[in-house]
Amino acid sequence: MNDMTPTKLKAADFATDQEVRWCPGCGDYAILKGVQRTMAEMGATPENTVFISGIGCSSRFPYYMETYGFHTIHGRAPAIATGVKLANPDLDVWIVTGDGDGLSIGGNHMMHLLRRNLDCQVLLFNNEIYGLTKGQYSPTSRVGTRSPSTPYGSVDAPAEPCAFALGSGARFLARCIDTAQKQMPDILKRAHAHKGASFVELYQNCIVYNDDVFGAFTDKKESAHTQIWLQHGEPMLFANGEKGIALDTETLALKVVDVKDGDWQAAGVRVHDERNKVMAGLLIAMRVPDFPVALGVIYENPAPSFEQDVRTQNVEASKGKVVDLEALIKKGQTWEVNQKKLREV
Amino acid sequence: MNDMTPTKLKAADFATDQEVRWCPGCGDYAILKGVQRTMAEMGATPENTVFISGIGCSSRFPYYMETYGFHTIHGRAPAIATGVKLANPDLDVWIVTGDGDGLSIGGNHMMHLLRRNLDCQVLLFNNEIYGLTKGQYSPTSRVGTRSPSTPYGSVDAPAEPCAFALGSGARFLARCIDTAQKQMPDILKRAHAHKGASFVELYQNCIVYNDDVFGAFTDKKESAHTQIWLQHGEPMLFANGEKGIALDTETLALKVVDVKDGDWQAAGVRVHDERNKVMAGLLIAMRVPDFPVALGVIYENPAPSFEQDVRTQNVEASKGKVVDLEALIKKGQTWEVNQKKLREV
Amino acid sequence: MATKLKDQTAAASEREAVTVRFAGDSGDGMQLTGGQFTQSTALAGSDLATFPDFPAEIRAPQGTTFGVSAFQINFGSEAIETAGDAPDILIAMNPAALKTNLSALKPGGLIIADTGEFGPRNLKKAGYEENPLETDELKDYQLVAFDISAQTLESVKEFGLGNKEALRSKNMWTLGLVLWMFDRDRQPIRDWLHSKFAKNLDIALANEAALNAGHAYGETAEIAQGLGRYHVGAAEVEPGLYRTVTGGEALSLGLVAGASLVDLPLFFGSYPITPASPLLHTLSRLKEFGVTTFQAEDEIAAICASIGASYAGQLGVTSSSGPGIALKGEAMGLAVMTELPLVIVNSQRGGPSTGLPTKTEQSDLYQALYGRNGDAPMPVIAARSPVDAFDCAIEACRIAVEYMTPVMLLTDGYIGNAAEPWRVPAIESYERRPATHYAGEAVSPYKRDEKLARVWIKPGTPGLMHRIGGIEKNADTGNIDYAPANHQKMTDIRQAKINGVADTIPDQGFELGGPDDDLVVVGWGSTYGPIHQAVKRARRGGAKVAQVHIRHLWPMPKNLGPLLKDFDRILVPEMNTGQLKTVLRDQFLVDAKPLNKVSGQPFKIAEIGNAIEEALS
Amino acid sequence: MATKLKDQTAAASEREAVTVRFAGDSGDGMQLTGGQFTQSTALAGSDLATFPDFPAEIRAPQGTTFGVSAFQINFGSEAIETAGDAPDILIAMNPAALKTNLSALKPGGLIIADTGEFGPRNLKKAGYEENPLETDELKDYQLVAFDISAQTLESVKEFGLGNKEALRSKNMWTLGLVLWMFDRDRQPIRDWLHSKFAKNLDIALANEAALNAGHAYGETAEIAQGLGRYHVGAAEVEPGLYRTVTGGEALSLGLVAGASLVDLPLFFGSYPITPASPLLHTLSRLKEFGVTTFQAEDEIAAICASIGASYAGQLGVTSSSGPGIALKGEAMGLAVMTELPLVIVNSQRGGPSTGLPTKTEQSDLYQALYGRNGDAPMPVIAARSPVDAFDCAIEACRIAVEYMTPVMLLTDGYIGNAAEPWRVPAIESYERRPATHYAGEAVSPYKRDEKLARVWIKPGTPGLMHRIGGIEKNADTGNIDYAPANHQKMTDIRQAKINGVADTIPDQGFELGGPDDDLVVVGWGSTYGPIHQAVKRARRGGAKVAQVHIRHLWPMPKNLGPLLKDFDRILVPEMNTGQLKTVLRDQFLVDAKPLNKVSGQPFKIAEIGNAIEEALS
Ligand SMILES: Cc1ncc(C[n+]2csc(CCOP(=O)(O)OP(=O)(O)O)c2C)c(N)n1
Ligand SMILES: Cc1ncc(C[n+]2csc(CCOP(=O)(O)OP(=O)(O)O)c2C)c(N)n1
Ligand code: SF4
Ligand code: SF4
Ligand SMILES: [Mg+2]
Ligand SMILES: [Mg+2]
Repeated sequence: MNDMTPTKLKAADFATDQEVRWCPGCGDYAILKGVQRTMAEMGATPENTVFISGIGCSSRFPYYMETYGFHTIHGRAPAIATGVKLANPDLDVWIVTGDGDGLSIGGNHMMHLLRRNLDCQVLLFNNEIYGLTKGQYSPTSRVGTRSPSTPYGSVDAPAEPCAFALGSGARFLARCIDTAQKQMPDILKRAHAHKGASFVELYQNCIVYNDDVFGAFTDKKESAHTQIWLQHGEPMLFANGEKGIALDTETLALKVVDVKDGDWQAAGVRVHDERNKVMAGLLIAMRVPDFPVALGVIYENPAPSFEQDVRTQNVEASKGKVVDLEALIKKGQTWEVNQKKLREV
Repeated sequence: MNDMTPTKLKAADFATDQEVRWCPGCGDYAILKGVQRTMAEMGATPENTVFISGIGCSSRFPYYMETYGFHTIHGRAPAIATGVKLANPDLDVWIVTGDGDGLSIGGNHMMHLLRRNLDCQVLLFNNEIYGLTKGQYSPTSRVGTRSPSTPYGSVDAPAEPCAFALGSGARFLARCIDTAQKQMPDILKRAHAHKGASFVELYQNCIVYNDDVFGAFTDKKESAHTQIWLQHGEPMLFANGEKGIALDTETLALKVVDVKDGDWQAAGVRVHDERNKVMAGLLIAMRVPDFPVALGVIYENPAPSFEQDVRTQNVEASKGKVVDLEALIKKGQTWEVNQKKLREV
Repeated sequence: MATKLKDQTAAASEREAVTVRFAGDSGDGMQLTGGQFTQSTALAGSDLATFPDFPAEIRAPQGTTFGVSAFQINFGSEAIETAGDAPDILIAMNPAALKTNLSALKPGGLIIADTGEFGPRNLKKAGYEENPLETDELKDYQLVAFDISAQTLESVKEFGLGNKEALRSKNMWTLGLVLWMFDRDRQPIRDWLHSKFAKNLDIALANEAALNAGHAYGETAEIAQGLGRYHVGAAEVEPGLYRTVTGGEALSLGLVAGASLVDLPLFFGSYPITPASPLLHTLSRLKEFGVTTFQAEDEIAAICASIGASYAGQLGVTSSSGPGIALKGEAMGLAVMTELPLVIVNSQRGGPSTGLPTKTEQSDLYQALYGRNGDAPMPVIAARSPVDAFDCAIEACRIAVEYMTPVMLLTDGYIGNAAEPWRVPAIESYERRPATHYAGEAVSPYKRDEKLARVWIKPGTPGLMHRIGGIEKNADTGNIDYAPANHQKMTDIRQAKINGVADTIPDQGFELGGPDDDLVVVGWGSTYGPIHQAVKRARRGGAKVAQVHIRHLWPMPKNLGPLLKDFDRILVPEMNTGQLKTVLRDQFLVDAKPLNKVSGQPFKIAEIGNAIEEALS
Repeated sequence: MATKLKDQTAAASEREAVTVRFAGDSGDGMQLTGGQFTQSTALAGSDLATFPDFPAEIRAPQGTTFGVSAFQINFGSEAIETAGDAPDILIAMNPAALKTNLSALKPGGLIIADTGEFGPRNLKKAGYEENPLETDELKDYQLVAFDISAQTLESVKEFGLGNKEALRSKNMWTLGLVLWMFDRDRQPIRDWLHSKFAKNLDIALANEAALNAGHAYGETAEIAQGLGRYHVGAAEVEPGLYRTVTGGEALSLGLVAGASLVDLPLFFGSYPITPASPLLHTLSRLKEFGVTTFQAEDEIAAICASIGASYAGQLGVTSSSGPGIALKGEAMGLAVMTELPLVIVNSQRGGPSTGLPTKTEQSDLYQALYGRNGDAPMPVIAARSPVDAFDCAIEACRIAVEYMTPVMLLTDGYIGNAAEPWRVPAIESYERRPATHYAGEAVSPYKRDEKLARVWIKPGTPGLMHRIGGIEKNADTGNIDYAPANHQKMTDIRQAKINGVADTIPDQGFELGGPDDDLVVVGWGSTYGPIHQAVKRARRGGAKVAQVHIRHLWPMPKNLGPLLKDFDRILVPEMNTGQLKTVLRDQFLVDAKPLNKVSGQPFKIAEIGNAIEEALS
């Protein structure tokens, strides 16, 4: 007998037959794996899923996903995605971009996508470098970054992707690390579940041009002290519960406090509230060594999504109107000419 | 005897002979007046002052300033200004832009200018509309704005210019109203004094396409209750001192409190601290009727400016190097050919 | 009442065609007046063409020369195709309007001036030292000058409006007078006033009163001596239902019709820019026709969103003017490479750079044909007139979908704003060619049909997942492929596909004349009107001159080369420095001679006429 | 040791020219090896040309065909102008390198293969079912296959490196062998190794040991039988000091020299893109020459910042490749309109869209000449070779400043990466023409000199405050002016100014042949080499064929029209679908016939040779 029940897809079913063309050891591999796993776990439908990217190493991503994919031009993925989603809101749209693609040439589209709140997931692979063009510094590179275009070190202050997103009006912010395979699927599922634009910054190691730039907090040995994985409604604890994040309510600055015997309340550790935008802004700014780096879902505050509002308005505005092309072109003051007269030439 | 002492310039000396071509009653006139007055009061040198604008009604501004002026292309004034300032850091660069010019097409350049911290003043004339192109809604237009391109009302959430600037890394934020001639010169002088990029949002009335859109807080009769003019180090009071801004330290939300007998401390009113970025973020978001609108200098936190760092690096990197073009082109492995041989053709 | 009236009969004189120019301050409502007069002219059965000519400023200061807004209409009993070289009648609502428009007036033409506005302040603002109505500066014209302002105030007195408010009806007073001059029915205007001011009856009535008063003023022969009355007969035209349309309206309707004929929802992504914005405005009101409009953050986002919509299965259309089209260049390349349907509308304006935003020009042909990196062929078609924009839009949609390609549709500021009567076509007279989204067996995304168009697979279609992008793809599999032979093959295919569009376009015909003439005048776009009139006149004068007007600028009709090679003399009038000329010489090696005008103004018939004469001498 | 060695003498054979192709995995250091061999060849006095051909991927997975990196060098005792049609010798470091490069090899050519890499895994990755070294697949070639990997490991044993580390020296071993084949001095390479690995003596020594071992392997005749030894004489060249340069280097140096000759600080605003980025990299190291580099947020910002710098009195230069140049179009119009000096460098690559980023093409000529809105004329010049890029850069700077105009300078991926010997010129042999910033009496910003260049007034200059912008300006006052006559006048001036550049450029000459020949081959840019060689060969064979190569593509040399009109047959080889052809036909009405190749690869001499033969038959 023919078994017609759809079999659940595995991570491997989301891989294409294309040879993956990143440098051996590139963090992109891990993210690809994490995304494919997430797809399988979510039970994503390949044909309803579209990956849209710009240009960059990271933007090669769609070629490796057995879904629909569009590898567009540098920086423009958010704009293309907006058209895709407006044309077909049923599609599940994922944008893959880099720190150069999404924040340098594409910063404007990013801001407007976030502001408009298009329902999609933005995965920004931040390796603090231009990988594809061979290692120039990027808008997220730290001051002093030596690169082919800044042989004496970069001087300009870097952009902070999540702060930029927040200022642009983003309503879902999360962070993850390429190698954090355990946490990644949950974060991506949360991003996917969020209606509206979800902005996910993925710290991604470029082994060739910027190796270990996130070492200060990605090093597994130190991670208990350098990473804090936020959970909504849970106290913001790290270092195996021995430290926590508190707030100085006078200066409105965060501080790390020691937690004795698990009594985080006494230490003044705050509970993570995803809805709190002010806290989100503060958490984003935490930097090693003074603080752990904030990871996980930092902020969520849903609102109606752009394509939904557009669709609704289209429907509302059309209500009760006759769709008659013939009548449309005859609109306005018209007159009839009856007798046949030939125009002279 | 010939009097050679330079006479102090008057506001009128900063006006060109060009007829001003804004609609009668446009808020741009007031801003022009305010800027010209500021110039005179600051003792600005016309030849060292450059006004650079994009395209829009507001961007006509340079034509009316008897200084150097460059009316460029839509959205690109920040990029042009960056070149001007890098080429000649001694020039005093003012950027004039609109909500469309500076935040729609030009949002990316704006973010990078702010992030890099180029020493210049950005005057963003926010009229929440595209004036020059006859009234389409802009990225700052509120939801529901009916305009020629949104006959059924706009659906997308507006950008908040100051929040965007803050998220982009701005280190000086101020707000003013076109008609606030009393406060404008001081605010502009503060912007000018700030080393680095100063972002000044000017609420500007477009009498033709968006008349009175800021009426809720610009109406003079209500202004005591709808405006709060911030002063560093002063308690945040308004309504003639009968109300103030306090902070709920649990939710981190601002609230309006009543001040009895001038005892603002008792009411929990906070003192305005320009250095506090978190407070800046909160103040920016205040909206009538629940809050007064925050005006004046909201945030300042100086850091070395981009063009200065670039210049310094140029000088440092050049130190001790021989500037010999001949030697430069002869660099690397060379060899000498002695006998004259003719190449065949 | 002013001086210098020449004795003249007030009886209606028969005219084949008349050109009237309304000119006043931006605030004087000249565009409205012109529009209503146009409507009235159309209803009277004359053929007509209009030329709205307004200032770059939104509202320039009152009384200034740069704040003058003008509206010209040419109408007649013969076929009218231009707004007229020189007005017969100039209505000057203030000194600035007189100053800026006088030079255009026909020698001996009639000036109607409102003395009420010729006070010292306004004279000064317009740069007059003396009042020209009182010197002999206007001695070569007929001048009828009287206090229209006062007349208007008088006529609306009973409504108790403020002075400023009352003077708003000046334009209706003037319109009333002009309607009298041409013996027109006032009723349609009255109806329009009442519908426009439905919520404000007083204003409607005041305007009506002013209209009637102006008309009555004309009838009072004593006062109106010097004002001629004209009779312009109905034009001889095809029977049918008519309306007036501007190019902007016709283009919008054409896009809606074009999308409907290929059976696709229309996605319109745009960013406002003069003179392209009206398309966005019109289409955003037509949601019930399956139209989604998207005002993007810039032109790049606008075209990209449209590409995205096409990728998702709709018909993406984007629209801008020169500077915005320049920004879209890179993304057009993406559409070429990914072979997605897309229509790009360019409403040309004066360039380069910001140039002259409110003036007309056709200087973006180079950009349309050649303005992309790499070998990126793209069909280009151009509308010749407001009415023609409708058919061109339909044609652009057809080609885009049938060949899976971006198509550039050129129009210009003149066509966009100008109005002419339109015999409304029957939609069923257009062929329906519904697009198909492939949903069959697994297939390469670069599988092509006999026209070399690749399959259009919509995301969402089960079993056909695939990846496209701007990097060169293997001709067979659609996977990334940098191999030399493959790139050559794909380049050849892209070129062959676009060249193949010529298979489905009509042969080039002659508008006037034929192969036996001595000279052919070749044009494209909005020069059609003046060229047609000039050639017609020259032919009447016995000249052996033909006219060819090209809609399909790329690829060109297959017979165009042979057709042109028959001529020794080829004249190419263009509102640019000679861009079509380049294409013709390149493609057909014919000695096409340019006739260029780059002043932001349409050609005058006489300018082309003179060039014809010269070419034939 | 593998099979199929043919008996052959190991004595050095004299060759006029030899082409060697090093091919291996991206990680195998082929570009470095090629570069050092180039240096050695230059020092030996041969003329040479190179063609680095690397993958689009940063580091493709080891062993794959798309991860193959190749470096080709052609050198000889006669003038060498191409990297050679087909290699005489192919060094294949792994199966993928053999697979992808074999078809290019000359019939009977020599293959040197590292058997150590021909294991089952690598064979599979390259798509070989059987080991080609062991079948008769290579029977038409000479094959020398042995375990270079093992030999290398052996040679560096004493340094105690890890296996992976040790194998890194494979390329030096191979280089040693090739140096032996051509009887080259190893000392310069040793010096280079020690300076490169100054901080890591062990690595330097290991590499040196591998180099020596490879050389010694050659000398061991027994083992190296089948390996020919070649002697390639020194080329006959002008006396002088020589170095090798790539086009990228020469262009950077030329910009520095160009700015210096006009006495201006250089401002370089750019955004990284392949293959344009090396300019940014090189210039950012030359700060002591008054160079400011600015990596902008995108190409639009890059050109705008450069325009800003020019406005402020420096020499603004911006640089990109096709897609980035497309984005700059609007801002170029601004530079045209405001008449500011600016150099725009386009390092062309395969298009359209993202296309083939690492491959070469010359398909952006249309874009350079025509890719802007409005009538926006701009000088365009193109470099023909790596060395020529130096002079072209100087020329671009001169024109920009002398005529107050943006200038487009075209180069391409091939020129940028290829190297050739350069007789280093004396800077004083170039004319200095210092720019002047006007600082005199009050003056209109549109006051022009006899060349129609407007005054350049730097902000900061007292008493000369003025406003410029992208809107049309009055020809006399510089104030905004939309008047028709003024726009016509300014359009005419802009055109006349750029046409006038032709007054200061040299007449077009013949590279080979002259007016009496039957055919002229006309080229531009990097096709110079293959065209020159092909024409030379054809002439040797008695063909009456001349060569013309155009540097100044706009405006063109004044005598070019008459020169071309002398010919009945004109052949235009281009790495595009026929873009220069369009210009020649348009401008001169000559029947220029295109010869097009759009494969991402330079022309082969033979391809042009065949076309010449055909054209003459
Ligand atoms: C218009 C345009 N400009 C520039 C480029 C060159 N380019 C390709 S990717 C890239 C930056 C890549 O950086 P990022 O987005 O951080 O991606 P990564 O490679 O680091 O993943 C650049 C500058 C291009 N392809 N197109
Ligand atoms: C590339 C380009 N796109 C579009 C335009 C048309 N345009 C000119 S100004 C403007 C928006 C103006 O809005 P804003 O910046 O808010 O200025 P305002 O007129 O309101 O002062 C637009 C869309 C243009 N000139 N150039
Ligand atoms: S260059 Fe960096 S980011 Fe790009 S593939 Fe290689 S390791 Fe990854
Ligand atoms: S349109 Fe609005 S913003 Fe523009 S000049 Fe008029 S009133 Fe001012
Ligand atoms: Mg990156
Ligand atoms: Mg605005």
